[in-house]
Formats: sequence, C-alpha cells, structure tokens
Amino acid sequence: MTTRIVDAPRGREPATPSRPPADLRVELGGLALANPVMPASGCFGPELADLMPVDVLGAVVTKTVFATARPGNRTHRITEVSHGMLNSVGIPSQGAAEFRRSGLGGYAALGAPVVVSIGGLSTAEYWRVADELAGAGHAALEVNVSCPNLERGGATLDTDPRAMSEVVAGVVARSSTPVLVKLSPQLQTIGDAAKAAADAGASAVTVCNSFPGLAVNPARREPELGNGTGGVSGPAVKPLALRLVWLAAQAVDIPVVGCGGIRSAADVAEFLVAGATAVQVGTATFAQPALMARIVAELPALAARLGVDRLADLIATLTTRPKEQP
Amino acid sequence: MTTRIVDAPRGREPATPSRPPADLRVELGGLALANPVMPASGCFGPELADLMPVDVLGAVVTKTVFATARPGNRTHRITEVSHGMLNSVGIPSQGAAEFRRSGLGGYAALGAPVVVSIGGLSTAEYWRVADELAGAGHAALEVNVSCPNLERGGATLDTDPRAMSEVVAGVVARSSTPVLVKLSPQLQTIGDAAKAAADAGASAVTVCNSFPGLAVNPARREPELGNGTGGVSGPAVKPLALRLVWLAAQAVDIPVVGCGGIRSAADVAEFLVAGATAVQVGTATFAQPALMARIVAELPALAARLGVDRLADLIATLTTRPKEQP
Amino acid sequence: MSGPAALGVLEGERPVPACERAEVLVSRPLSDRYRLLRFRSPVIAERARAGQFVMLAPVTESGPVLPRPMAIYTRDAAAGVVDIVYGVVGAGTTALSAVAAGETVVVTGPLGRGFAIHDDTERVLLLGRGVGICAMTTVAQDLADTPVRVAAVLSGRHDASIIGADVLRACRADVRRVTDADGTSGVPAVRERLHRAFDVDPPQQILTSGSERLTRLAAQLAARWRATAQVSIEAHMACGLGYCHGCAAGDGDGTREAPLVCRDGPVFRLRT
Amino acid sequence: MSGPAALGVLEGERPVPACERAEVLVSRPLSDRYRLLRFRSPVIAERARAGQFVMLAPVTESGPVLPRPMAIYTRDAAAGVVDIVYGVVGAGTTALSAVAAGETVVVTGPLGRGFAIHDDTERVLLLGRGVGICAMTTVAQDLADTPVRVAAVLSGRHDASIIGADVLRACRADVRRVTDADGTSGVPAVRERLHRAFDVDPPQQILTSGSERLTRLAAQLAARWRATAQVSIEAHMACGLGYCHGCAAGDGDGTREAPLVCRDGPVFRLRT
Ligand SMILES: Cc1cc2nc3c(=O)[nH]c(=O)nc-3n(C[C@H](O)[C@H](O)[C@H](O)COP(=O)(O)OP(=O)(O)OC[C@H]3O[C@@H](n4cnc5c(N)ncnc54)[C@H](O)[C@@H]3O)c2cc1C
Ligand SMILES: Cc1cc2nc3c(=O)[nH]c(=O)nc-3n(C[C@H](O)[C@H](O)[C@H](O)COP(=O)(O)OP(=O)(O)OC[C@H]3O[C@@H](n4cnc5c(N)ncnc54)[C@H](O)[C@@H]3O)c2cc1C
Ligand SMILES: Cc1cc2nc3c(=O)[nH]c(=O)nc-3n(C[C@H](O)[C@H](O)[C@H](O)COP(=O)(O)O)c2cc1C
Ligand SMILES: Cc1cc2nc3c(=O)[nH]c(=O)nc-3n(C[C@H](O)[C@H](O)[C@H](O)COP(=O)(O)O)c2cc1C
Ligand code: FES
Ligand code: FES
Repeated sequence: MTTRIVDAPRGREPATPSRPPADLRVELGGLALANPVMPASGCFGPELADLMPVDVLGAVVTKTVFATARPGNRTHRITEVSHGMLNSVGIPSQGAAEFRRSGLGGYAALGAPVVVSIGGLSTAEYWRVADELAGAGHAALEVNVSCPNLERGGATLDTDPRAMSEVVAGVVARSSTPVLVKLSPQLQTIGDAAKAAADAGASAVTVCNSFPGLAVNPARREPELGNGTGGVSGPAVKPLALRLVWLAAQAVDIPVVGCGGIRSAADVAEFLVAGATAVQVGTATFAQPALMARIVAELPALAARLGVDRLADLIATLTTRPKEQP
Repeated sequence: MTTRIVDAPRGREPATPSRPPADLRVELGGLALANPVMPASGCFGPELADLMPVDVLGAVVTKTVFATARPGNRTHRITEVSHGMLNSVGIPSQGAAEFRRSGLGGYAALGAPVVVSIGGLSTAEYWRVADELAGAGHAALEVNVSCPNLERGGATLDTDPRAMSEVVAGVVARSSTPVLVKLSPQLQTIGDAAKAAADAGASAVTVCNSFPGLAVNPARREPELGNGTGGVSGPAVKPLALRLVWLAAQAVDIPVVGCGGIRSAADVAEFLVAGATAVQVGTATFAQPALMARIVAELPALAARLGVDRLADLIATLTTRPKEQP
Repeated sequence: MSGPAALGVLEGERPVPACERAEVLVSRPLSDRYRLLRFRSPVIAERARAGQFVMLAPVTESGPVLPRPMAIYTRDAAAGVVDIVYGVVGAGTTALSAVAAGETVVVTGPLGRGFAIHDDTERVLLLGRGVGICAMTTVAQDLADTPVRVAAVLSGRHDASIIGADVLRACRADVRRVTDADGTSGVPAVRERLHRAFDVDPPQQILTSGSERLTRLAAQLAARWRATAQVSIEAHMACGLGYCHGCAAGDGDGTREAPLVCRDGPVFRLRT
Repeated sequence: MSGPAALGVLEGERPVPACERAEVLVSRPLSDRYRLLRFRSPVIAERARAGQFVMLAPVTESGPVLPRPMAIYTRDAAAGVVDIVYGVVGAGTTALSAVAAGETVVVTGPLGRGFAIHDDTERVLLLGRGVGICAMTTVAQDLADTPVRVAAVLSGRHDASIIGADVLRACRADVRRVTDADGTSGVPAVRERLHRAFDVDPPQQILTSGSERLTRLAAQLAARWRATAQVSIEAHMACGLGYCHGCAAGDGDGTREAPLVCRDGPVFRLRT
C-alpha cells in the first residue's frame, strides 16, 4: 500500500483537553492509566490520530489479532439497528507476526499505552499469538474470549469456563504484561465467567463484547448481514452492559473494564459507579471521531460535579445493592 | 374501586382495519388465531378497549398472575433508556382466585381469545395457579418462566432446564388448553431452553421476556429504579430477540411466538421470516395505544408487498442460514 | 416523586379517554424554564375534568419510547384546544420541545382522577410550587364562574419560575407569589402568612401540588382549619391507563399494591 | 452494493481528513427523489480531490448511531463550502433530511481515494446512473479549466431522477441523458450510441458509478478503445477511515481481506 499522506494541519472537533484539576488516574491490575478512557477493540485505529489528540487517552486497544491471516466475513458486514449497530466484520487479521512487524508500530507511536487484543479458534492459537507478541513492547494483552471454540463444537469460548481458564492461564504464563480478559455478554452467568478469568490469572476483565443479534430483510427473506447474525453495539446495549459490569464487579476482586454503549462523560460515571475501573468506547467513535478526547476533557468537570477529587473515588460506589427480581 | 365510566364515543387513531384480502390466520399449537398479533404480558389491559378495537387482535394476553397477592416492587418502577425502557414493576398480582373472580372477565369481554400468563416463585405455586384457573374459559396459558426460582437459589427458573421441565409438565397436566412457555433471553442457550419446554409438553414457546439491565444515577450513586436492576424492552432489544427467535425456531418443532421491540408491520414480517408463527407487542403500545390495531390493519398490504397470499407462508422463510461466527 | 404515605383514593367520575394524533398549534418558550404546548383536541378539551392529565409523545421513530405525563394546564372546550406547560428536564421533554406548530403529537387523555370540589365549599386554597401549579390551573378555570372564591400561593425559586399567575388571575383567583430568591418561600414564613390571611375565614378545601414540604403544610393547615386537603402527585409512567403498574404511589403493604397514580390519582385525598 | 471482483487499487495522494461540526447552509429538496445539503467547511472544500467522500452525521442524541457516507458533489474552495446530494432511502437519510439550515452536522472528510486523471488524458467519458453521478461531478469541476474534454452519459429511471446535468454542463461537459422511461437507458442502446459517438476519437479514460450494468459496459468499452476504466463503488460503512473493516469490497480470497472501500476506494481501477 503506497499512501502518501499530505502534511496538513490537524482538524479537530472544538473541545481540546486542558490541564486536569482532578486526579483522573486509575490502576488496572498493574497497569497505571492516566485516565479511565480507552477505545474498544475494533473501533479504533491509528488513523484517528488525524482527527483527535490520541495521546490523551488512558490507553489504546488494537483490533483483535489472530495467529494467522484471516479474511473476515462476507459483505454486508455492518448495518444500523435501533440506537445501535449490528456488525459481523468477522475479525480479519494480518496474523500475529505480520501485525508485530507492520501493525503494532502505528499504535505504539500514538503516545498512550497499547493494549493488544488477541483471539484464536483453538487454545493453541491464542497461545501462539501470545508467543509471537512476547516482548513486543505493548502494555497489556486483552484476550478476546468471544471467539467460537472450534475444538469444542463452536460455542463461544467463555461459555465453557474450563476451556477459557486453560486459554487464559496459558496466555498469562506467556506474558510479562497484565492480561485482560474480554467476556462476551452472558446475561445469566457473567459472574461465573469473570471468576474463571480471575482464577486463571487475569489482571482484569472487560465487560463486555457486542451482543449477538440478527436483522432480517423480509423482502429478500435474507439476513441483512452477509454472515447472518452479528453483534449489536452502541447505546441500545448500555443498560445491559451496565448490569453485567455491576454483576462482574460483585463477583471478582480484580478490576472490571466497562464497555457497551458509552458515548458521554455521564455514561463513564454510570459505569464507574456500577463498578468499572476503566471504560472502553466503541461504536460512539464512528459518528463522532473525536469523542473520546472530548470525554477525557470533560472528566475533571464530571469529578467536580459528582463531588470527588479523584475520579477513582467513584468506582463501585452504588449505595443501594440492586436486587434481581421478577 | 367505584369508577363510573362516562359513556362517550370511542376515540381512535386514524386507521381502522378493513376486510382483509389476504389470509392472516395462523395456528399456534392447537390455538387458531385470526392473525398473528397479540399484546405482550404486562403491556395490555382491558382499559385499551376505550382506545382501539381490541376484537381485531389475534389474542389478548393478561399480566402474569401469581397464586397469592403480591404488591410488586418499590418505586421508581419504570424509566426510559436508549430506544427502550427499563422496568422492574415486579409483577403485582391480585392472586389467582381473585383474578378469576374479578380480573379475567374484563379480558374475556374483549372478543379475542384470552391467554392467561401465570407465574410462581416455586414449582407448587405455578401448579396452584394452573389449578385455580382450570375451566375458567381462557384459550391458553402462558407460563412465565422468567421468575426467580426461590427453591433453587433464586436464579431465573428457565436457566435450570430440569426445574423448568417439572413446572411446565405439571402445568400441562393440569390444563385442558394449550400451554405456551415464555422464555427469558438466554443469549447462549435459548435453544436448550426451548427444547426443554417442548419436551415438557409446551404447545409453543414465546421468545422472549425483557432483557435484564441496569440504569444508574451517578449523582445519587443509586440505581434509577427502586428495585435496582430491571428488564429492558422496546426497539433496542429487537435484533437480540430476533436472533433468539431464529435460534429457538431452529431448535424446536413447536411454534415460536416472537416478542421484543416490535412496533410495525415490517417488524412483524422480520419475526415471521425468522421463524415466529405469531408475535407479541409490548412497549410500543405505551406511546401508541392503538398501534396493534393499526398493525393488524396493515397486514394484508404487507402480505401483498411480500408476495404471499397467506401470511403464514412467511413463517421461517429465511433463505440464508445465518452463521454464528466471531 | 412518590407521594407521602397517607393518601386516600378519591371517588367520582372519570371520563373515557381518547387517543389522537393531535395537531400542535403552539410550541414556544414561556419563560427561561418552561414551555407551552397547545394542541387541537376537541374531545379532550371537552371531556377533561380539573386536575386530569394526558400522555404525550412526539410522532417520531427515533424519539423517546415512552410517552410523558403532563397535566392539562388549561382547556377550552369551545375552541377545542388544550394547553400544557412543561419544564425541559431530560430526553423526553427535550424531544417535545423540538415539535413545531403544524406537526402532530400522539395524545391520550383525559386521564386519571382530578380534584373533587365539594358542593358546600365556599373557599379553596391552592398551594403550588414550580411546574406543580400546572395541575391546579384547571380548578380555577372551573370555579371562575361560580361563587367559590379561590386563593393561590404560588411558590418558586425566583419570579421567572412561577407560572400560572396570569391564568389564575384571569379566573379571578387571589394570587400570592413566594420565592426562594426573596426569602418568602420558606415553610414557616408561608405558614405564618396563611394563618394571618385565613384563620378568620378559612378555606374548606386545600389543594396542593409540586412540593412535599407544601404537601405537609397543606395537611397541617387542613387540620387547623378542619378543611380537607387533596394533593396531585407524580410518578414515572408508561401507560397512563392503569394496566402497566408502573406508577404505584408507594411501596404497598406487603401483599397489596399501593394505589396507581395514573388510575387512582394523580389527585389523592390527603389524610390529615 | 459490493463491486465486481476485478478491482485494482489505485495509487496516489490522499489528503489528511478533518472532523468538524459544520454549519449547514442549505438543506432542501432538489427533485422528488433527491436533496441537497450544503455545509461550510473550508478545510474539506480545499483538500477534497475529485471522487472523494465524507462521513456525515446529524448532531443528535436520538438520531442514527452511524454516520452516512456521501460523495462530495461539488466543493468551492474559495467560498469554503461543500455540497452533497442524496436520496432519502432509510432512517439515516431521513434524519439528515430533517437537519435545517443553521444547524450543524458532524462531518469527517475528505475520505478515500478519488478518481485519478492521467497526465496524457485528452478525453474522459463519465457513465453514471442515479445518485451515482454525484461521485463524478467533481471530476468535471477539476477538468473545467483544462483542455481535457469531458463527455457524460447520465442514466436514470426518468428525467427527474437524473441529477448533475446542470453542474456538468456548467463545467463544459458534453451531457447525454438516457432514461428507462423513454427506453434509451438499456445497455445495448447505450453501447450502440457510444460506439457511434466515440469510436472515431475515443476517450482515454472511462469513469463510472451507480450501476453494475454500466460498470460492465465501462469495462467492455475500455477494452474496445484501449482506455482505462475506474469505478466508484459503495459499501456499508462505520468509520470511513480504514480501521473498522466494515466496508470490504468483496469476500476476500481465503486468507486475505478484499480491499476496503473507504480506504482503498471508493474509486477502483477496473481490470478489463
Ligand atoms: C400526572 C403527571 C402530571 C405531570 N404534569 C407535568 C406538567 O404539567 N409539567 C411538567 O413540566 N411536568 C409534569 N410532569 C412531570 C413530567 O412528566 C416529567 O418532567 C417528564 O416525564 C420528564 O421526562 P424527561 O424525559 O424530560 O426527563 P428524564 O428525567 O430524562 O426522564 C426519565 C424517565 O423518568 C420519567 N420521569 C422523570 N421525572 C418525572 C416526573 N417528575 N414525573 C413523572 N415521570 C418522570 C420520565 O417520564 C422518563 O421515563 C407530570 C408528571 C405526572 C405524573
Ligand atoms: C462512498 C460512498 C458515497 C456515497 N455517496 C452517496 C451520494 O452522494 N448520494 C447518495 O444518495 N448516496 C450515497 N451513498 C449511499 C448512502 O451512503 C446510502 O444511501 C445511505 O447510507 C443510506 O442510509 P439510510 O439509513 O438512509 O438507509 P438504510 O437502508 O436504512 O441504511 C441501513 C444501513 O445500511 C447502510 N446502507 C444502505 N444503503 C447503502 C449504500 N448504498 N451505501 C452505503 N451504505 C448503505 C446505511 O449506511 C445503514 O448503515 C454513498 C455511499 C458510499 C459508500
Ligand atoms: C465494527 C466493530 C468491530 C469490532 N471488532 C472487535 C474485535 O476485533 N475484537 C473485540 O474484542 N471486540 C470487537 N468489537 C466489539 C467492541 O470492542 C465492543 O465490545 C462493542 O462494540 C461494545 O461497545 P460499544 O457499544 O461502545 O461499541 C467490535 C465492534 C464493532 C462495532
Ligand atoms: C411494564 C412491563 C411489564 C411487564 N410485565 C410482564 C409480565 O407480567 N409478565 C411477562 O411475562 N412479561 C412482562 N413484561 C415483558 C413483556 O411481556 C415483553 O416480553 C417485553 O416487554 C419485550 O417486548 P417489547 O419489547 O415489545 O416490550 C413486561 C414488560 C413491561 C415493559
Ligand atoms: S402508568 Fe401504567 S399503571 Fe399507571
Ligand atoms: S468503513 Fe471502516 S474500514 Fe471502511
């Protein structure tokens, strides 16, 4: 790919962050972050550096990397649904070796800690990715356990806590960095999955990946997406993700990274209060590429409004213990 | 309660249904419906007869009835979330005997088959409700298995297929009407739950109940709802429910009733194509009380647009088999 | 939001509600905090009793999912129009404020049980704060052409946050304003002022809305004057008709549910 | 939506995109099917190359979640304004049509790889259908003050669904309209007509957009005339920048992903 990028002044949306009066730092299982805001895997790339100051982010997260190259799913890969989007991109990947050679550098140059998301269709594949990335200079790994486990019938890896534990323990053993585990949305059993990840040595759990969904074109009697089903993300899933974050935070002592539908500083506050130590922003960046920087810029005012000097003082402060009842 | 209702002309939204040229009938496990549209439990009452012609509905569904009287949850019980609502009404109930005496009649007078939704916190309670309702003149029961099972640690009944089977089999044994089983949204295991219901003798499964979620008020460090968590319903959950309907329809031979976010005739078509034999409309009725009648009125045009003489010919016609992949 | 515990359910007629796509005739700011929405609905304008409300939703696929409850501020049966006045607080009222004249809203109403004025009542005292006043303006409308005298104490943060004074005056009510800004709205001050004004010739009915502190004051005054008191309360609502059970007025008593604000209220008898 | 298999990735510069809240200057219907949106963006107007696009989203909490890709129809660097023309088809374009002049939209652009005009090209033929023509009007803008001659065949259902003729003519292009309504838009008829018109002095470049049938015709004509062909294609998009991988131009070859329409396109070389 020979793309010459013309050097031109950077276009930005209005708000640029100023010196924070409040302490925005959070500590994510051995990883010190300047603030709790990072992108969600697959919803960020170095391309965004043209559109916003990316060095203000707490961390950056790569798209999920597999061991070998993959083409991704058939088109259409994306459509819009009510207050959300449905995607079945299917995680195309250059493969881990090529990513280390030509992909990682772009993220490393951004000036924020780099979290590399890794995937696999078998236990061995996850481990191979971890091996390939050993010593590559990233700050942490995020194990995407929402991939189907082809060795055990194709169900999502983390619906099988034993299989997930094996994967995670192996990745932890191969890594000198903290290891995050990104769970899929398990409405009934998220606590068990989080526990299994913690027991296997995870430094934190990310809750959660997109929610499996379907859109149908009735005239063509076909799914809207080439792959059939896909993952729902965006504001529509926020209340679902928020409950899962709260449940996971009740279940484990390691930090929880909240993800799902976040698009404002107020949303960040909801997730922190419910138990998240940091947050990831995915879908919202598509319509507002500079949003994450704006959220970071608003965090000091948010802390002031909510009466805390340290943003971290919001974490897990929900006073009424939500009950689960019919 | 002494409410005198002044007799006055009925106010209606514009569209009133005309004689259908297409055949709208569907057959729901022994229950013949004039068309596939019915309300979702808890989102309908005889009060709506003032605002729309209710006799055009395929069926009406009551709020879930428990064996004994229950007060429901603390306030607030309802709030709005992104393109959906969150509720933790908590199923207040008069109790089954009182419902049979003073509640059922209002539904029976509406001119459509009555489906009575029943609930319980124990196996025995479900059975007691079924016993109390024996011979009451309703057209079917819908067993709401999303209630917590207090005998087994409080998890939702249908996350434990054995416990659910026992409940359903007992209700079927006590009923001379078809028995529908309304499942909760189990993203990973809906097929298993549907199978368990079918094996226990259910005539159909309703997929699905509201999605557990949470909304937080960060300033007060409290959940927005008095109960803490609640159920998300409305357009936001439509793609999630649609996938579950498709999975359930793949898993069982009995009919599936689709429910979740439906608010137009086009939505009905999506659910039928994905595998539903009938549909339930919940949240959408709140903002548009006459919506269901309007949808029924639009079904003939929908059938024409989609090229079918019988609406039932749309059922389970998705041509591409959706794949579940990362 | 949820009212005080000692609520009694009123009796009386409730007209049958209608559901319509109503044309918006006026949509404009009324002050820095409030907006006026006027819509055409001959049916609702004719049927509505004092203190009833409507459920309102803009007609948009992407707007709010739930309709919003709004008191009927005034209605004109002859002209077939209804006014509501509302504060823009969150997503729902923001969406409402974007509806322009000429567009339509889905309106269901009239809903709920309004204020009941007893046959032998000669004087009525209205105690309202902020937007709560909107629930009581229709009482003054109904009593305007009767011998019943209406006095009103309107409370608000500052002058601009008091609404309804003009409507009440047009209905020949005796209006007093009290505000946080000028220090006159504190309950002891208001109590003192009302004792002085009405101890000699007290009202037979006290109606209140918009403030828990004023509700408690209403109960005290009712006891002092042997008057009856009624309060209009708010609750989060979905259906407005009584079937969703979203709007219970409290937490119930263990087996029985508390009254439903939309069906049994929004106006309740205040047990004193 | 996804283009034909034989796509080659063009080379050349891609200006750095900007993201702005841009003021809408004009938002109005252009015909029964299309609307014009003009917004102020000196940066995008100055940087945009012919055939590039923008991602557009109304600024509203309750509107669509994804921005919509729209070709730059015309841009005026001196005035600092950009025009897009679009058809209202679904929720996103409906929301866009509700944005009024004076309001703002979030715009990211210029994006993608535009049409590449070779130094030795003397004649260019544009083959466009419907809204696809909007992707090629900027080519005529760029060539208006050069010796390169531009001919255009604009195809549509009927006269009202052909857009861009005025812009192209203002850029001194030779415009021919063909419509389904008058039976002139069938591929054999168009082919025949083009052979007659250009066999003697054929164009060196054929650019096309908006129709798979015209794309195949472009490839055939290119072969006949030893010209090169480029096509602008569409794909569902989320980011428009190349990182979401939503917009692959096809299904890939087993391990490698197909080119990304937003980053490697939307204009591709058509292998003939
Ligand atoms: C019978 C009745 C009459 C009312 N009359 C008026 C009136 O005349 N003028 C006026 O300004 N307001 C009135 N209200 C309050 C009005 O309904 C709320 O301000 C409005 O619902 C807020 O919606 P929102 O989306 O803007 O706010 P948000 O806070 O974003 O709303 C979130 C959710 O909570 C609900 N909610 C929040 N506050 C209230 C509240 N105070 N009462 C009920 N539900 C609430 C909303 O309906 C929504 O479901 C009345 C309420 C009731 C019950
Ligand atoms: C590079 C590029 C340039 C374009 N330029 C123009 C233009 O100048 N004028 C114009 O009218 N249209 C143009 N389009 C198409 C335009 O983006 C779609 O019409 C629009 O996205 C439809 O959105 P909707 O919500 O109204 O429709 P819906 O059908 O409701 O959209 C559902 C989803 O599918 C996507 N989608 C549907 N159709 C298309 C399509 N044809 N292309 C891309 N995504 C689609 C939407 O973005 C949305 O995510 C262009 C597309 C691309 C990729
Ligand atoms: C286009 C797209 C691509 C994604 N790719 C990945 C991925 O490669 N790995 C991963 O773990 N999650 C991926 N996700 C899920 C997001 O990281 C995130 O968990 C999800 O979108 C929910 O967050 P949101 O609502 O803020 O978007 C992707 C999501 C989208 C929309
Ligand atoms: C206010 C409210 C009350 C409900 N009560 C019940 C109930 O009593 N029993 C039940 O099975 N489902 C109940 N539901 C769930 C609905 O029947 C339906 O499954 C859910 O709302 C999804 O459909 P929708 O998106 O169309 O609303 C309730 C939902 C709402 C919003
Ligand atoms: S709002 Fe539905 S019962 Fe009162
Ligand atoms: S739209 Fe995101 S990669 Fe092309």
